[in-house]
Amino acid sequence: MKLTPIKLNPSQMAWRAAQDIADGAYVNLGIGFPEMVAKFQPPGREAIFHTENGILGFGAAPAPGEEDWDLINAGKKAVTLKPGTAFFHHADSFAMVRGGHLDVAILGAYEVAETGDLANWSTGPKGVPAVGGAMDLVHGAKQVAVLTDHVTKDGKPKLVQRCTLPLTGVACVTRIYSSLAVIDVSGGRFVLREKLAGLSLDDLQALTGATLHLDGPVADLIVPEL
Amino acid sequence: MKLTPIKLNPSQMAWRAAQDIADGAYVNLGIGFPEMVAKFQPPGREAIFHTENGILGFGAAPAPGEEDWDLINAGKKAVTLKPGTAFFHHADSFAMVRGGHLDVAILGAYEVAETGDLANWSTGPKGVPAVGGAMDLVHGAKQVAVLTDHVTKDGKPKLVQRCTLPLTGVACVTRIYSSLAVIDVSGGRFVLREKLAGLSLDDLQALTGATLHLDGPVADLIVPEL
Amino acid sequence: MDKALPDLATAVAGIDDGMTVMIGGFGGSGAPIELIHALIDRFLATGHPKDLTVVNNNAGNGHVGLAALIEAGMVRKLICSFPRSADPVVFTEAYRAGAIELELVPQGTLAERIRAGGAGIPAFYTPTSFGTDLAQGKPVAEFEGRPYVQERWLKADVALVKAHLGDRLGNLSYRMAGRNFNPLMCMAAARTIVQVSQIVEPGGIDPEAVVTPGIFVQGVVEVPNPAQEEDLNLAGAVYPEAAA
Amino acid sequence: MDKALPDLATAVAGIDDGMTVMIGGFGGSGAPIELIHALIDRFLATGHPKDLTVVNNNAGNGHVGLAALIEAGMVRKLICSFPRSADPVVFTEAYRAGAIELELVPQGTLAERIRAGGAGIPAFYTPTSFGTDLAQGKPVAEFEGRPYVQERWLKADVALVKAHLGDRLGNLSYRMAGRNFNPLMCMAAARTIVQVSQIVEPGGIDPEAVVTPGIFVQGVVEVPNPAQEEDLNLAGAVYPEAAA
Repeated sequence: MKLTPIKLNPSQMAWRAAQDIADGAYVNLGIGFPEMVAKFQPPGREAIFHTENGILGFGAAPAPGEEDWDLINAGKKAVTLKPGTAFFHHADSFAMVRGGHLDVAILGAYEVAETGDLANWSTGPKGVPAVGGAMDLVHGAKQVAVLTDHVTKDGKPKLVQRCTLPLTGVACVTRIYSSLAVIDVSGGRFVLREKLAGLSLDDLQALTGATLHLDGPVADLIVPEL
Repeated sequence: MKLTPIKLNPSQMAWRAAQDIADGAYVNLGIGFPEMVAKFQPPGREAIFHTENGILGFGAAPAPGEEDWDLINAGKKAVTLKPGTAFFHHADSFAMVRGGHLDVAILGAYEVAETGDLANWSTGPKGVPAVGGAMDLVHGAKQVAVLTDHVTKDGKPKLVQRCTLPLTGVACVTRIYSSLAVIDVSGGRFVLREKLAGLSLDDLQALTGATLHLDGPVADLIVPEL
Repeated sequence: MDKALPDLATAVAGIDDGMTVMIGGFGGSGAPIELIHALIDRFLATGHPKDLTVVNNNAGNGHVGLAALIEAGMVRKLICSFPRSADPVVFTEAYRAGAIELELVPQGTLAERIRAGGAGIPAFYTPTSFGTDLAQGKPVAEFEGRPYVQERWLKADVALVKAHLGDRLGNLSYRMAGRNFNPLMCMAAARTIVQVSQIVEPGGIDPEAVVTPGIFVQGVVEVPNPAQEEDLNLAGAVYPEAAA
Repeated sequence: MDKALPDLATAVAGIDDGMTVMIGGFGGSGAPIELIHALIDRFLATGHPKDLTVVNNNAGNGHVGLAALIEAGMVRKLICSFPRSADPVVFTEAYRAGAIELELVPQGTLAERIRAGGAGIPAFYTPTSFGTDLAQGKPVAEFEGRPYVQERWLKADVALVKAHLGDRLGNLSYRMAGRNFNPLMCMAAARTIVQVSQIVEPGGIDPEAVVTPGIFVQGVVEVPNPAQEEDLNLAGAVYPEAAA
């Protein structure tokens, strides 16, 4: 480890999120950055990964050229079998999701509100809308975490008082792993848990679109170089 | 065959019902007399039998002493495997029932009304009520047939204008195989299709609690000695 | 992760007074006789659990399994479709004496309510029971010109389930029609405890033939050569034997 | 009873203009490419079927399979959850040109609506989409203090399905995650046509491992070594080739 960087890269955000996943947890990782969380499971812990298209307990990506296109995840990327993998159809898969059987779902976000509202499926009426399993995943998982840059590419806050983009779900997000901080969403408030050591609370607040509340000490957000 | 008997015995009723089951039909037979229908499939026809507890395409009863108590029908009687048997859980089993996938369900009856209402699960507030799968079976099967004595042991009509016992289903019965006649239930009326040759229409009407309508010729109800 | 439990007593240890307990099986097929008897043993030793609400298709037969659970006085209410059997004397006497409450549910509705509980569906509409006494007090709605009854999900604190093979991840296969309500109850309970004839290594059940994926299971206990209720009843068995 | 069909042309013969057609698969896995291409062949030869409403999780990829069906101009409306892919140009262009209607449905709701269609459940409640644009116009109800959206069943005239093994009774097994929507669509269509890699004798699929019992299937056609959509797209394939 070296000096804390200005902001975490996606691998580092994924690493941080992975530290909170308990041994034996059932986890669904959203398409994109959240998929990287699987790579950073701490030694000695065995999480079981669920994918919407009907696999529980799949393994890592196969070597190039070894893909079997009947063995893919929700992002249509090839995965592998592990001892104890199970296959099932889509209705059973979403019974797992909607029925509250997942421990953690980790998703990307366009905006997260202090109310826990999430917007991550549509940037508005332009373009082709696509929702996939996001609206199902935000209901049912015991923890719905978001993995996201703290601000947009234009530097605007992604953590806001109220979402302006079309919602994925209402009052559903419980924790945010951002590129600058770890924040719980609780009782309609953002509660700061960890922040980069090189970043003052005032600077972090300035990059956040709603008030950051404190509830006990704020730890340094420390991650390895990745 | 000999002279038509005064009334059909249960085997003969079951035989008559079996003649109407097409090759390849999916059939659920109620507990009791209706179960006998399976024995009388005409040669060259292969119906597929469904049982509520999760078997499709099972075979006849095993020899005594050969029972496997994990391989039973809805009446908790032992059955056997056949090539092509499939097992499934109760929700899938009743998806077959409720979803309209069965061609024929054949049930017993306390009373059948000319409206198609059926009463076959409760003789009233005395005793322990038990419904099983009857209320599900009367919905979904393309044909819901009843196999029943034409009158009660006391000689009272079981085919009536309106049921007096608690209903199993409303407007659900499509055909009745009684000990005296074959009657369709159509448009809120009993339509006589076949009757025993030795029985006059007036005599049959006297044993029936609602008007028997004619819609085309009435055939003789002819069955083998069984 | 290892969901294997060392013995039956451990398997039933967390079941408390007043809980709703789903018990798999259709008649005797797929009935977790040994788990039920272990629960009775605990009640006889400790006085708990009692006042249970039990969900099962039936109401027990003879004096073993579910019938013995009722006979021991542990069951306050039964939710079932068909409380009759070859020898239903235990339930019938308790019911006539007003010692047990009965909620009668059509069999397909019972199965679908349990699945709904496991699938996060709080209510659904079914044609089953429309116009009958069993629809009394339930909302009715018309869809495409046909009337339907609204039914609610059914969940449990604990499910006691019988499967055939199981692994330490909780993956299960069943044996023939012993499947019945068992996979649904695994989904609908906060804590699902399964007796299996054999615990195998992960991968020991073909991933294509896993009927219950491990996510629906919290504990697995091995019971080789489990008893069949019908065999026990044909032999005139009574549980516990001392009560005979 | 023999549900085996002699060839793909026979398999798709009964699909008429304006029908609702469910097509199995999630992306390319479990997608019945050969059945879809046979349907395109029929359209090119006869001008039918057209004005189809297609139900699929996605909207096709590249210029084969579902994308080719859309490109041929046969699809009036698409009901799906995720009309994006590595190369979604065919759907995207048709959608932007107003040539195809889109009904966007959350993936789990899509699966449950199809299952409901097959199971005779006309409506159910789900937490999914509550408070979002996709719940607009749908009834909302509260159960145990939480709000839910009412969703309706989804049925089809025909389902085109890909399985692994099949027998003449219509029993099916699938291959890994190629299962996905296929077993549900078998249940929800008036007529389910299945391409299988191999037709086996009844009993050739272990009765414990039958995923789709034959009652849900009307026709089975053998397509050995079926194409994978991903392989076709990696090779830059276009269907029909003449259009390339």
